[in-house]
Amino acid sequence: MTSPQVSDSSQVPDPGGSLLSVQDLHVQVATPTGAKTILDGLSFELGRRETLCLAGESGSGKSMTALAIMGLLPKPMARISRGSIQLGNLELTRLSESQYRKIRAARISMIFQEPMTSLNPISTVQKQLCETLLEHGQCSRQEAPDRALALLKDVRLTEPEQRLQQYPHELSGGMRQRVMIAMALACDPEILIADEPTTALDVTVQAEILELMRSLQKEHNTGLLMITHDMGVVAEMADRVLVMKEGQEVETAAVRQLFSKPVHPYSQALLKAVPRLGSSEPKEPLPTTLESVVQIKDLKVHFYIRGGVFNRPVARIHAVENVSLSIRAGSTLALVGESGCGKSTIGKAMMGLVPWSGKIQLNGDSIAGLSRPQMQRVLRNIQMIFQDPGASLDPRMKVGDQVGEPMVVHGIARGTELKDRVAYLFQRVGLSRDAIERYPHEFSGGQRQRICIARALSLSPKVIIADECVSALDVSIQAQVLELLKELQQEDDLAYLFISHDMAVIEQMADEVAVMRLGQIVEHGYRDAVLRDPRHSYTQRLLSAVPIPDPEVERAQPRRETSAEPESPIFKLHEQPTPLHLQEIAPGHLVAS
Amino acid sequence: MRNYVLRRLLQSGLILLGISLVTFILLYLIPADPARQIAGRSATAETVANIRAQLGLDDPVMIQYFRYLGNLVQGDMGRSYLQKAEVSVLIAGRLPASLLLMISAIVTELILGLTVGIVAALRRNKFEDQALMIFSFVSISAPQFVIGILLLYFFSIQFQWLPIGGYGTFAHLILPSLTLGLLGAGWYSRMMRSSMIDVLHQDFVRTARAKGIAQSQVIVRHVIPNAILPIIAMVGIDIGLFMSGIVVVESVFGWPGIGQLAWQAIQRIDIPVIMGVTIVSATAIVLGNLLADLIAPWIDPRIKIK
Amino acid sequence: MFKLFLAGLTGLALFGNVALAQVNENAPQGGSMTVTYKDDVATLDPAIGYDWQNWSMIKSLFDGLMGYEPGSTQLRNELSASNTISADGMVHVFKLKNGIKFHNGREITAADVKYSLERVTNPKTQSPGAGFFGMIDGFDSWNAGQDSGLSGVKVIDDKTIEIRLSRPDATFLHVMALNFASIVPKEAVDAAGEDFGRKPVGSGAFKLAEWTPGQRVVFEAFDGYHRAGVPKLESVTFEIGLEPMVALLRLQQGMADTLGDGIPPAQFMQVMNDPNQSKNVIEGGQLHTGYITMNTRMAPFDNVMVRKAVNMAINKERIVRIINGRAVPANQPLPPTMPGYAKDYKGYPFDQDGAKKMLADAGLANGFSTELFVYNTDPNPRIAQAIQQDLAAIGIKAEIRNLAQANVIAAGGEPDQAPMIWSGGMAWIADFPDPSNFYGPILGCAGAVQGGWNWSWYCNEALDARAAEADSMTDPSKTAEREAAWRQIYVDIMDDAPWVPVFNEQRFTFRSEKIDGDGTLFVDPVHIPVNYDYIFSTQAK
Amino acid sequence: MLNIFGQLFNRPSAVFGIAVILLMLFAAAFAPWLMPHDPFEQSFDGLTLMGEPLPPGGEFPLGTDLLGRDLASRLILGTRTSLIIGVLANGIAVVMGAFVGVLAGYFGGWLGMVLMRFTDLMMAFPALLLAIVLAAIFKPSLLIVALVIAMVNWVQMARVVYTEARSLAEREFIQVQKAIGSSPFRILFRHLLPHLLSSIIVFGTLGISTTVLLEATLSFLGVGVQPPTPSWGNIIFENQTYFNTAPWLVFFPGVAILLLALAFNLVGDALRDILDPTLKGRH
Repeated sequence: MTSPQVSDSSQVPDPGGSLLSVQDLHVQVATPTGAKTILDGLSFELGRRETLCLAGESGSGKSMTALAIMGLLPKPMARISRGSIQLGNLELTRLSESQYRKIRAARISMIFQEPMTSLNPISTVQKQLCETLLEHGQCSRQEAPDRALALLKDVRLTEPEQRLQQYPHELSGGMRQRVMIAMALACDPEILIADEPTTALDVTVQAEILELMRSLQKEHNTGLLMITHDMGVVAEMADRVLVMKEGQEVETAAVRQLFSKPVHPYSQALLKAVPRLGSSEPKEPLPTTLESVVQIKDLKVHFYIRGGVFNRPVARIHAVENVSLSIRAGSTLALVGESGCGKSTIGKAMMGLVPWSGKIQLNGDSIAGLSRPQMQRVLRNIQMIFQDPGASLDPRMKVGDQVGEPMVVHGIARGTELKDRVAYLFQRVGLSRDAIERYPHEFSGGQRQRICIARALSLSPKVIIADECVSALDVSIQAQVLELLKELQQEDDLAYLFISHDMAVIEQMADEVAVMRLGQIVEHGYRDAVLRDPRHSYTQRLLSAVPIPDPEVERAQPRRETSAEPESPIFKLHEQPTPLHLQEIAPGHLVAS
Repeated sequence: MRNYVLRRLLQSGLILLGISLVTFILLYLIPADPARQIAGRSATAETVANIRAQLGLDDPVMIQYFRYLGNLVQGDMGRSYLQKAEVSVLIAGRLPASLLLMISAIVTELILGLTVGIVAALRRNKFEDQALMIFSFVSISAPQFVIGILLLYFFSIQFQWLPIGGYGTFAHLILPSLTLGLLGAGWYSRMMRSSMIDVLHQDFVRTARAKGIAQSQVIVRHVIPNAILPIIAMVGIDIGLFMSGIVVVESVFGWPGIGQLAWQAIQRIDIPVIMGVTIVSATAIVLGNLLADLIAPWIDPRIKIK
Repeated sequence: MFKLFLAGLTGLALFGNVALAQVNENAPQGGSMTVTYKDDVATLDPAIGYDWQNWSMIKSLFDGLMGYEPGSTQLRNELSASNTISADGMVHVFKLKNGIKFHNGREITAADVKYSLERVTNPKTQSPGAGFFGMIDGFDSWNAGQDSGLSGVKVIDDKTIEIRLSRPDATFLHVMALNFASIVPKEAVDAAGEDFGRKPVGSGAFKLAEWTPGQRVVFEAFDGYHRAGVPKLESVTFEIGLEPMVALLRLQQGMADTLGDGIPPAQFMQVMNDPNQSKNVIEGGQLHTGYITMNTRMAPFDNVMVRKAVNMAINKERIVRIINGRAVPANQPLPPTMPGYAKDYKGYPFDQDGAKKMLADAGLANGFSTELFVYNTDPNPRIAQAIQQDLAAIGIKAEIRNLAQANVIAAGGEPDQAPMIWSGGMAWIADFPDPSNFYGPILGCAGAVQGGWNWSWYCNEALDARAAEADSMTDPSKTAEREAAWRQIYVDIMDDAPWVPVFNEQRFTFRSEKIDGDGTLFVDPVHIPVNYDYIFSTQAK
Repeated sequence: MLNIFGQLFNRPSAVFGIAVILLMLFAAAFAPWLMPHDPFEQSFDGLTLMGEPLPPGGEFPLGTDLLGRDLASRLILGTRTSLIIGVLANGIAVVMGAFVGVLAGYFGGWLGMVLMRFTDLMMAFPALLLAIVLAAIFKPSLLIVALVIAMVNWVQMARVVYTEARSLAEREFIQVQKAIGSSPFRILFRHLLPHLLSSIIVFGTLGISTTVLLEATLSFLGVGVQPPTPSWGNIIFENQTYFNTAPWLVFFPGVAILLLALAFNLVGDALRDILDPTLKGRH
């Protein structure tokens, strides 16, 4: 058992006094094998205008803490078994449900991680906002729509009048999170709990939302309890940090102190694992003599939107437009860009999973126009690892069979040979032999990704496409998986197409970087050239939006976009996107003009 | 939207065309000469031949089919061989009863199924839940015919609470619509229960509770409207299922609908009536499906019609 | 010159059972009755209607030249005041009554008679009854669509019509009493077109007041009816769509007065065991025979021994018991109430051992397999199973083919499809009370053709000739002789055993106490089932 | 496999279902030894003198039918037909429907369009008509009934499977299979079908009771088993009008059908939960 390392709290500014006080909180959940304690003696205080971050990896009990404070623990499985939660002088743990209702939203509000699923999909924004206002008697039924509009303006949502009448699915992720914030602040609560509020968002949007929360906190004097696994976000937002592990407090400290001098070994390990943009050693550009295993020229992937009486195409999505890339043997090309920019589509095109045009050469052989059986040959040399290891494994098949499956499909091995090879692959990705006979759900996320990697390796490919392969993992696991990928690259001379939105991860992995936006490449070059000397405004914006896991670094305020909605890659049939021309501004560094 | 409707109507039209063709050919294959049936037992061979010629039964089947289609598009479904009356009149006379029965069966199955499902979901794993789920299993498993007869036996004959059959008042409607709706009610109660349980676990329900809304209000305002969606989407498809059930139910309860008309026509192989009922019921089914797809985006804004 | 003589009405009585119904001429007029039916009324066009349900309805809506005494099989003049037959039996002259009117108020003339007869025999009308008029001169060419009318029918003057036959036919007057021979007004037929069956206009005791398809048909008394004091009832309502069981309950609750479909078999015993109810049950004979046909052209039924063996194998008593005794066992084609019935004929005994022996003699000691076709509505499949068990007892393994009516009829009309058919549900009910009516289509050579109704495919040319001869005895004085001729024909047919006559159905009707009238009116052998014209309401004053 | 049975036996409802199914299989297999009377014998003592059937009790434990045959024996023998139809014919329909649905759902495109439009067509198609035509053309047999039922019942299954297969086809682990280079055959049978199994089971068991009665309707129209061969459906059908005066003739076979369907539904429901780990503890 680790005992919490309490740092000297005299350094913590506490201007407003304590709003919320959690003492010795224990939460138990019922499991088939008996009660399990998931919060074990947690204590903290939250002051007025203070931001306290609960940091920790998945399963550490962060969200449970938030739900316990809100009185929203899933009943009847979970319950507070001991401890107190005091809001001012009010003991929350003893409140009846109806008393609690008066507290929620009025005095403590909460916003959740998934803005998509946290709003009622079949209710308009206005209805959902008004519901909160009316429930707590903030205004009359007639005034409610105006108040709702005012709230939307407060959270700086574009075209607020129109937004009121829209449904959640018609809004982008960032807009939805703004609506959530508006809803949470509707009754001007004393405390706002934000549970991973930006995890599901693109990095530029994340920056905007964090900025919004900061400024609203200032305006409303709210105490902010922020739950996040992202140390970058912690560094940017927190006044104080409480590091949690397995339901216990590991360390509580002022943010600067924690980042500069973490006391507890767990905090140290956690911080060490965090990828930091700009922290890598400079890399030499790849030797130009290195031969390309993949060459892509003028790749286009278009999807059609159909409609009309005869379901003919009426519009075209230019998912990928005139992309030319090459990957050299044993090197890593990173594709970066925000969601929907077409980076994954390139990977899928290479695998023959989407129809494409242009030219793709693998080992000098063109794979254009190959039928599925012909593609099979190609697929021996190119494999893919997907973002979500949980989703990319068949939940009803033993993982050993799944790892061996490509070899069966390609007729490489069978019988005992197959078994030996699978065992070898498991060993290579650092999994024990007894894992072979188990099912995916019996593994953690990191282990699952290892299984996926083992599967991708089973054909001994030359190229692996890694599509956001560590995004869903906790930082410590992420670091391990990245390390594994690097090792494998060195051993097998693998080429990676590394697709990610995370600049810090890309910096760790890439030899070359290509930045994509709306289906086109806007900047392309050696890693250090692109990341340290970004020339295109979009690249610059992406980089500046990345939260830096260092509270000492004051990040430049992100420029607020005039329209929150990015341009769209959808064009009418007779229209074309404006092609970007890449200019070589330095050897190997191409920038769209 | 307009294009979508047009496209779907076009597809529906093709489906109906297919059904009419297959039905027509099947009827042609039945070895029961309509002319002989019309002519009666005192007729001479000449009379029969004469009638055949008049009805155009000597023509190749495709010619007969196109002639039928040609008349059909002008709203003429022909005349019953045995009743001589226009098929459209016969059907029009019986359609309202069938529609009434079908609508009240849909209402019955929704009210019953949804209520049971909601209560079971809210009292999950408690006694009420288990009792209600046994009810739903039994109503799914019990054959309609038997349900109908048992309902009649108990409610009409033993207790004499309800009329024993026939048509006209609300009391007449209760048992037939219950019989027709019970299967769906059992099915929907299970769907609604699991749908409710799914929705209860969703984030927006937590959001609603975080707003300080009472649990009962959360259920009414957020959970039920969302949980109902997949069920509403299925109601249109029910019409197809009802079409087969309606034959059974109408005959048990003496309900003067097209089910009985169809049954009589099939028994006597009255070809124009069979054709007519087939086309009308097929149209109802196809339109029901279309309607379900059109209603879906209206109640669930996430569904987009292209 | 024809030697004319008046055909006295009593002279037309063809058989002994002449006890006329005790029609209460003085019964008060007024009141109403409700009749229940399961199926919708098909049509009320007298040229088309030919089923159980509409036969009696049409009888009340329409009249022909001839009719029957209420509740009996005794012919009488209906719209005709008198009729005469030429000595050779070839020319009939009818005088219309004076002042008789259609429901639309127009007086009926001889031209209407001609029109009506030509309409029913017109191939365009597609009447199932056209064939009955085959004896009228000019029928063949007109019915084949070649003539401009029935040449044998001539309008002499407004009130007189002459009908010339192409062959003497003793049944002619019965034919003129058929629904098909009803007199209809041309203008109404023209106006309604093919929907005349939905908008019937006749000259019967009732006229159509309302028709709601699938729900009800209402008749109301026709003021201008040619018989004074008839009908007794103000209106008759036919409730449609009521299952027999529902109908019975309604009747028990006083919501109906009689059951069009009869007492449901399932409730029959319940009713009969309750003295309060059984006193309102009326039983009557019917001109009906239920029989098994054996296809004489298919082996082994081409062997008369086999057919006789089958005749001996069937336990008719038990079959009657299965249908709760609602029939009497039969041993010959004609029902007992039909003139020409051979009272003394013993038929084939029920003797399964004898039957087995006979099969053995026929070289089928080990029996054989065959198929028994049956119409699929209760109780026919049950009866078929009883037959099946009896056949099994003598080694015949009969597979049952349970089919829709039309399918059975179609199979019977093919020479090589149905070895055996149980006729139940499609069985012969006489169109008119004359022995000849059981012969032609179902036992004569004329019916033994593809699509015909002679499902045993029995064709005996000698018998055909004798039948023709019997039918040409039109002289009323030869009635007894003609009857004897027919009697012998049927007995001789049984020697060839193309059928197993199984039973003659008895009709049971249940009436409420609100209506009354002689019992025969409720089981009228020609008005099948009910003669609405003379039934009266006990509540009328 | 053993594991699945082990889990089934932990659920009282499934145990009940399995017991009923086993009992019925037993009755079907050993019918000749179980029947108290000859099921075809129109016993003289089986009817009253007025031809009424006998109520349950005495020599005939469940009473007699309208021909004086022992109802209990007929029910026991009828188990065979009803099981064959309810389980086998329905099973064929389930397999057909699943196959069509999975093909249409996985491949989509024009193949999916054609298959699903064909499904729509079949959905609106009058099955009874088909029965009459077949009755007139073929000799009646259980096989034809099974075929007709299969042709009618697959439609619902196809729709359900189609919808699910479509969403499954979009799932990442299926995409992974394509990336590996697996053949469509392999993807369909090794990866899609196991996921569809629970829905297939639930919807498959749902059709049993209607199917057993559909057999009676079809037989009535002359397609299927002909009298005197008993099936639960035709016992009800033959005697339906007597439900008031001889309720046992409808009640016992009705209960038999109900039990059969209930048993399969309960087992199916339990299997669904067992086969799908994500449902554990939620339903």
